[in-house]
Amino acid sequence: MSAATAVRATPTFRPALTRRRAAGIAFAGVAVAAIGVLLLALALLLWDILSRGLPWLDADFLTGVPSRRPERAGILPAIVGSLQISVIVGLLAFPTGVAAAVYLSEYAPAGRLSRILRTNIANLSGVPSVIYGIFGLALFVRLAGLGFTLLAGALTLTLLILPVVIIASIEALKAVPDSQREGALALGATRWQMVRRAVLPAAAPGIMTGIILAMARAIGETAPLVLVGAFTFVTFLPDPFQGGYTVLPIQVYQWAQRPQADFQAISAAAIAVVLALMLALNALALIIRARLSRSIQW
Amino acid sequence: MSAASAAGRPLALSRRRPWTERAAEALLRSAAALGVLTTFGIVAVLAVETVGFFGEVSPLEFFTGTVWSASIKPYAWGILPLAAGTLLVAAIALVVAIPLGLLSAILLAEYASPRVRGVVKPILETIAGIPTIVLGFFALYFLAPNVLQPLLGKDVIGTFSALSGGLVVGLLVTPLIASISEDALRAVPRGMREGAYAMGATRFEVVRSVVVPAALSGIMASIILAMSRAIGETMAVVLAVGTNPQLTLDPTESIQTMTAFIVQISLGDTPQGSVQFKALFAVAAVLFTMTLALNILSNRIVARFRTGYG
Amino acid sequence: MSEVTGMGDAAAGQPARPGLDRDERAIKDGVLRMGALVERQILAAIDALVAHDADLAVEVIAQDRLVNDAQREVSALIARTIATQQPVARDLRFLLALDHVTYELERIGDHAGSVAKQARKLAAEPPLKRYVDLPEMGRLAAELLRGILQALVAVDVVAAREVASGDDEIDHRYHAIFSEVVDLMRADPANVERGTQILFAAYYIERIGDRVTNIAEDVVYLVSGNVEDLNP
Amino acid sequence: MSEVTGMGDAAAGQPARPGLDRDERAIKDGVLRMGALVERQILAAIDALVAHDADLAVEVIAQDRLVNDAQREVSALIARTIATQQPVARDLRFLLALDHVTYELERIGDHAGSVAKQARKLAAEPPLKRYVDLPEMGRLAAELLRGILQALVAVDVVAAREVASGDDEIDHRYHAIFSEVVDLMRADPANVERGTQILFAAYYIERIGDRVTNIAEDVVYLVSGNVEDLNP
Amino acid sequence: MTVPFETATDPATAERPASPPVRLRRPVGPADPGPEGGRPEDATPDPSGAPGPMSVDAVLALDDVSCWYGGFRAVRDVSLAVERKRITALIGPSGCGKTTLLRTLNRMNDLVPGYRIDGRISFDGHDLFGPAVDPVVVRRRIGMVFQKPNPFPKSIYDNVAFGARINGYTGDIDELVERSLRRAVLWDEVKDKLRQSGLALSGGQQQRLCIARTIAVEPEVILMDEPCSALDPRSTLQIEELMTELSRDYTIVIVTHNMQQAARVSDTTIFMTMGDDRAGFVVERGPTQEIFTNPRDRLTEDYVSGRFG
Amino acid sequence: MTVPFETATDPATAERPASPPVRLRRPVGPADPGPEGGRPEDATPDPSGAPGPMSVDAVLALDDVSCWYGGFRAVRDVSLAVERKRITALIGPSGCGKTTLLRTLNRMNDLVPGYRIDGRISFDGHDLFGPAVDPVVVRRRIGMVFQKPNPFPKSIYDNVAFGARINGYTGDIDELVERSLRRAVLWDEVKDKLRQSGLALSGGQQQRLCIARTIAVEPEVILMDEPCSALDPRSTLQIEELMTELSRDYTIVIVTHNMQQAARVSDTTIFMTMGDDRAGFVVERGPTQEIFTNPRDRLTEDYVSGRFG
Ligand SMILES: Nc1ncnc2c1ncn2[C@@H]1O[C@H](COP(=O)(O)OP(=O)(O)OP(=O)(O)O)[C@@H](O)[C@H]1O
Ligand SMILES: Nc1ncnc2c1ncn2[C@@H]1O[C@H](COP(=O)(O)OP(=O)(O)OP(=O)(O)O)[C@@H](O)[C@H]1O
Ligand SMILES: [Mg+2]
Ligand SMILES: [Mg+2]
Ligand SMILES: O=P([O-])([O-])[O-]
Repeated sequence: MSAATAVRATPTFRPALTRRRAAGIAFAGVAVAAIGVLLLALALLLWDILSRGLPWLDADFLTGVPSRRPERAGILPAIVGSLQISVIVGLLAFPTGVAAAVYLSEYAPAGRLSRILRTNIANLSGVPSVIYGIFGLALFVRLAGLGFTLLAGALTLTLLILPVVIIASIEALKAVPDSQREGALALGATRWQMVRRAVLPAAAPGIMTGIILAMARAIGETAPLVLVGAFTFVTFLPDPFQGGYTVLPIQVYQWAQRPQADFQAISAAAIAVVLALMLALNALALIIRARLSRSIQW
Repeated sequence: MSAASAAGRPLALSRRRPWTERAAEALLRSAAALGVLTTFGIVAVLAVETVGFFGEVSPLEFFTGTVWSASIKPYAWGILPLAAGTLLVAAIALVVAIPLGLLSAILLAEYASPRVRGVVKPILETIAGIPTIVLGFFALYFLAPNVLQPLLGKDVIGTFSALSGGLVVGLLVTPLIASISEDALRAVPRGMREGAYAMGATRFEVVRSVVVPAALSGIMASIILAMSRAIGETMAVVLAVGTNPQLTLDPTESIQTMTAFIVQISLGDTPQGSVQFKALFAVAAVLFTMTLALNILSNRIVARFRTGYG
Repeated sequence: MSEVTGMGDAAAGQPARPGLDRDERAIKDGVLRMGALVERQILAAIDALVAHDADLAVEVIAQDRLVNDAQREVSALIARTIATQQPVARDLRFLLALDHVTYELERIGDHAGSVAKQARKLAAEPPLKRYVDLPEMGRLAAELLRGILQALVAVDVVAAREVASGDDEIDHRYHAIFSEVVDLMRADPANVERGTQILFAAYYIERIGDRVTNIAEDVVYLVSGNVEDLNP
Repeated sequence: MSEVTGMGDAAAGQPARPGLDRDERAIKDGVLRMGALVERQILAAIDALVAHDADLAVEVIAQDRLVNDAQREVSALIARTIATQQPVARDLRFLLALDHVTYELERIGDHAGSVAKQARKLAAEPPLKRYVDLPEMGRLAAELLRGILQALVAVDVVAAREVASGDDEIDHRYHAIFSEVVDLMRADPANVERGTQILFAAYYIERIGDRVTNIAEDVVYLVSGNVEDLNP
Repeated sequence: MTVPFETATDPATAERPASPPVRLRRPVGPADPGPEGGRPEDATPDPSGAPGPMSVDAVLALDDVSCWYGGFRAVRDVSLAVERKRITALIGPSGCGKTTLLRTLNRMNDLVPGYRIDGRISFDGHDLFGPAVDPVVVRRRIGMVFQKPNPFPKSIYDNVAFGARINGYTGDIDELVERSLRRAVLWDEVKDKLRQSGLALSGGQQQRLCIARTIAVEPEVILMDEPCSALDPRSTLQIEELMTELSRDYTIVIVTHNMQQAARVSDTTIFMTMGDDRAGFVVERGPTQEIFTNPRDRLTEDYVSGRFG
Repeated sequence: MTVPFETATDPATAERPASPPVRLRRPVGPADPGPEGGRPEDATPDPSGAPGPMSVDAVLALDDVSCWYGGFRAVRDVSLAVERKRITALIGPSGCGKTTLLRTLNRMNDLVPGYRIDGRISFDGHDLFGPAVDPVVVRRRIGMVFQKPNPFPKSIYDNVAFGARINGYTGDIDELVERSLRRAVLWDEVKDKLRQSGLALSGGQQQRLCIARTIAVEPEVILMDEPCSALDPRSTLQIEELMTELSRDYTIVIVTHNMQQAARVSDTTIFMTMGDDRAGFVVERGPTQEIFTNPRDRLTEDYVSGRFG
């Protein structure tokens, strides 16, 4: 320490605050610019879509059926198809997804098996959607013999979003502190009672949000449905079990590929409808999250 | 009850496990099994057809050939042009998305007031929710004609280009990076920031020297996930990049990605059992392998990041 | 702040601390019981002296053990309370003051025993003179003791000071006895032994008065945290 | 467990608690200083008695205030330490024992003062006889005091018991003086007053021995937590 | 008074006449369904330095219990008795296995993979780990209060009613809720807002709510793991008073780092520490007053004195 | 001597000769370091019941300080002095504004939106909230240790070097790291693993690392907000010893719920409580020994006695 004392007089702090502050301001400027670019891109996108599509967006368009003439074309079958698909997907994915999540996070004995199961789910969620399309094509359309039906499409999308639902639900279940589980068990609850009465209610907001966002995603999916046959020119309302159906994004795609400007415009109008649907679902999710989680502040 | 036990009656502590318990567990377990079945199904489907494909096309040609021609004879099955196209689009996307996403994340997590964050964050999440077909539309009918061509000249860049596809895919995955990174940044305990402030650090220093390093693994994971997502992205590129598989690194060229090829094939009435149909699966298998590898990597990183601090 | 406040008693306006309050009450009761015992000892010793009752004297001497036992018990209770309840400030002053009081009471008990020892020696002999001042001193001492203990548990500084001033009366009588007895001893060598014994007995009672003053000082300490000499 | 263990001293094998250790050391030092003061008072009082030195006697009487001050100071330090360090078990026993010791020392100081008061009265008179036993008793008492304080700070039970047994010697001499002086008083009424004064002086010194025994009991309590009567 | 839980045959555990006393290591005679009579090791002094066999009215009696997390022994050779309707405090340095031991007593640690115990624990004379014993039933009869207050994100009412509902309480739940809240000295503070979320209460109130919730299922024993460590001094004192109050009807075992708390609140204190193998063991068990004024063991003395070495 | 921390040009703050004593309510005059004669308000008793003006070597002097979160006044009319190279403890019931007051002293609460103060705080005679004062500089000279140990997720070495690096330390950083770790009595435990993550240490070690990190930038004052509440008794005692050790060179202000801790470790204790408007105020400031043996105010007496009412 004596050597240290010798040099002790010299060292000093030179905070150089002006320089440090300037660096900070520069960084903040760049960051604001970045977000500005993003917001600008979004604004341009919306402006472009709306300016093209809005003039075409009227009651006839919403209630009409596709036509070879843009001014007479409508998207009712696509809207109905999208809604049917998202409802079926929701109905199938919700119980299965939550059940799987509950098993994985509350029941599966901690160990290799459960780790493999979880990793597997995580990886499934990252598999590109076309691959699900291919799988759906092979499994539902061909092997199960469902053909190019809306049901086959819905089942394919269910598989697609199931990992998303499971992961969201697991996250929601994980967010419930262990102390809640122990609290229930310490009162003499069985495991199922604990899950049913303590864990699931506490995780409900997160699970609900996850499901709704997954349904929104299902509405926007295009590629897998291309593979399982939703590309028919559909002028009737789809029956889930009979062939021939379309959905909004597919309709968008179909029109967007036409060289005529008018078709591009009604494509934009259809996009506006899809976006509106998605925004509505997103808003619903936000509201549920805010509502339900207000009472739960660990 | 212990009075009872003292009198010699059976143990009051014992009870049979109710059947509801066992039934519930069995149901839940079968739901969880579905995930595994899906994976096996995918792998099986891809494997079977891919093996069939390699019965007709040599793997050597598939993996090293530099020409891909699936619909125009002479057929050529070299996947490199598709793979290169895919990677080119992904690279462009990341070049855009990493800075935009990270800066947005930092701005939202560290600088924005709760009110600003409350407004901006849902907007960014909206971008993430935009159907990809819409972004393809945007690339094809706005970005290319109204931005890129005026900027670079019509002779340099056409309607279809890797660049316009890459840019919208970048726009698509930016919220992914922003969102996961922001979560990672915000997961850094407040105490850590205050610790740095208390030593006389400026806000920028707190962010740069403490918060970002602490969240680094989460940030890395988000980037890898974004990359995987960009590689697997389909509809945006189907519309934006064209149908011209070629081995090039020039972003202004029209190209084709693996996903775009898959969609293209499935749109035409390709008979089951044809080489084209099997090629679909072979390409899908490559795509699946690439994204799987990236996902596993990302999950590894996330898992490590979880155990960091309490 | 009022100088009159009960201690160890939630009713007295202080917020309760049940565990500590319970212990403080037990200690207070212990001190009071001990005080009563000592008071009886003083009176009995005086009785034995005046009545030349050797048996009573022997009993008082034997009973001193009870006083010692009581002292140990209360003192141990105080130590336990300090160890387990970790009192501070007023509570701690209360306990430490009461601890001191038990020592004083034990000393007073000793003095009563010492009086009894003289009484036992004197019992067989004829009285030197009629005892007037001595029993009076004893009664006075017992009274002061009772008074000071009341002041203590009521934490009443005013009363404590008043009781302490009663010590002057004892001192006064002590000096009277002293010169009277010395005169008697000078007058007749046969008186010397008995006179010495009476002198000592009186001295012990006088000491009891001093002890009472000390307890009064404890009361003052308890309330104010200050130590004050009431017997300057 | 060894009976010989230093207290308030990290070196003694107990893990340190610096704050408390520091306070305990200060208290121990305070007690030792107070003990030394009291020892000087005893010796000075005896000197004044033997040398018929009224001035010295007056000085001893005046100095008793210093003893009282020291007692208050150490006692307050103990209270502060209990309040701020919240000691338990051995540490608490140590502090409570030392608190008691300060009271005992204060009493011994009182006794020394009382001896000095008798010395002041006797100074003007011719000596009743040559003092042999009395100064010897005083020296012995001072020695016992020094010894017991050493045993105390070393927490040495064996030494404490040994010192306590020295009290018998004091008692023995006290009884010798007592009968001798009573005889002198019987022999000549002129001796009565001086005799009484010498008797009281001897009595006070005898009491010092008792107090030392009490301190020895504190040492036993300190080590074992048990109260034992060493002066049965 | 019959308000039986379906799973329990005896209605009012708290009020029943004292059951036959269980003597540590000396089970009550042959008529009793308990274990066999005096075993040879009864005579040998306990190697852990813990108090030898003693005869108390023990609700829980541990006999040579060791606790293992896989291959790691966290607690070794603990033998002790937990006295009925008394507060027993478990103190000791961090990591000495207090929590482990506590969570063994209501079989909460069954949930930890790889956890197991050696030795025998008897609860009211029955083997707590017997093959036919359902841990769910055990946990109803031996309740637990945790370090961090953990009310459910439900209304105050539902928090208290939770246990009654899952255990099929057939009585008047309103009445049970009120009674339990009163016992937990919380009724007056919440009686006007029973429908409010339990999470909206202050920390101390939350902890009392958790206690109310626990006593609503009428357990015999309440285990508490540092129940006040997340609370301020005032709430701490309230909980301590409540514990004293509850100990008239319940047996309480509390783990605490706060030695003053153990001193203030408990009747019996158990001091644990750990050896070089990091296995915790019991050093001394005794009346709290003795442990804090005159413990037998030097280790205990140093620890309670805050002399941690 | 001019040490305007607006620019903080003075290198070795800790070692410089004692700066002129600051007397509470008597701001140091421009020319002279000494106080001018008695002003009228010196005589009037302090309305908050806090000790009136006193003349001590005060590093920090608060004059009629109130703290506001938006429209809510969390602390009202606090006037007090923090003595140089002493340990000052702030105690009081939950929510009385201890943390608020503490975080005001190094302008940490500037980070809270809507926070502001009334009154004047002077630090070494300078107005802490003066317009030219940069809070970043203030925080280097008034360090802070938090309730939950918060080492950076960096190596032990980098944790300690952090402050030196950002503040442009010109000396040998290795030497500074060693010196700081030694002062924090952590060196021996970590000297072989300086490159390991600071998060790999135990709670108590982490807290000492945070202290080392704080003293590495050579502050004059160290603020601590319940630095031991997350630690076990043993680590707590280590930190307390360390504080005593550090108080030879640093001024320490500690907020604690643990009254025994305040009693054990501090020289001066400040007792705060809050009124019906929930605004905290200072009841009494005095030598710790007096506060715990014979406080002047009945409120203080009840509080330190654990009689919370
Ligand atoms: N789930 C677990 N798996 C493996 N080891 C564990 C587990 N829980 C605790 N341990 C180990 O068991 C030992 C005892 O832990 P326990 O939590 O019972 O100690 P404790 O006395 O309660 O400590 P503290 O006072 O810090 O709460 C420790 O060494 C700990 O590391
Ligand atoms: N960021 C904030 N915004 C608004 N009010 C606040 C904020 N922080 C604290 N308060 C309020 O200020 C008052 C004082 O809080 P503070 O945290 O200073 O109290 P404390 O004495 O430190 O309490 P504790 O002992 O519980 O830590 C409380 O009423 C609290 O609700
Ligand atoms: Mg524990
Ligand atoms: Mg606080
Ligand atoms: O020792 P005394 O009681 O006589 O003072």
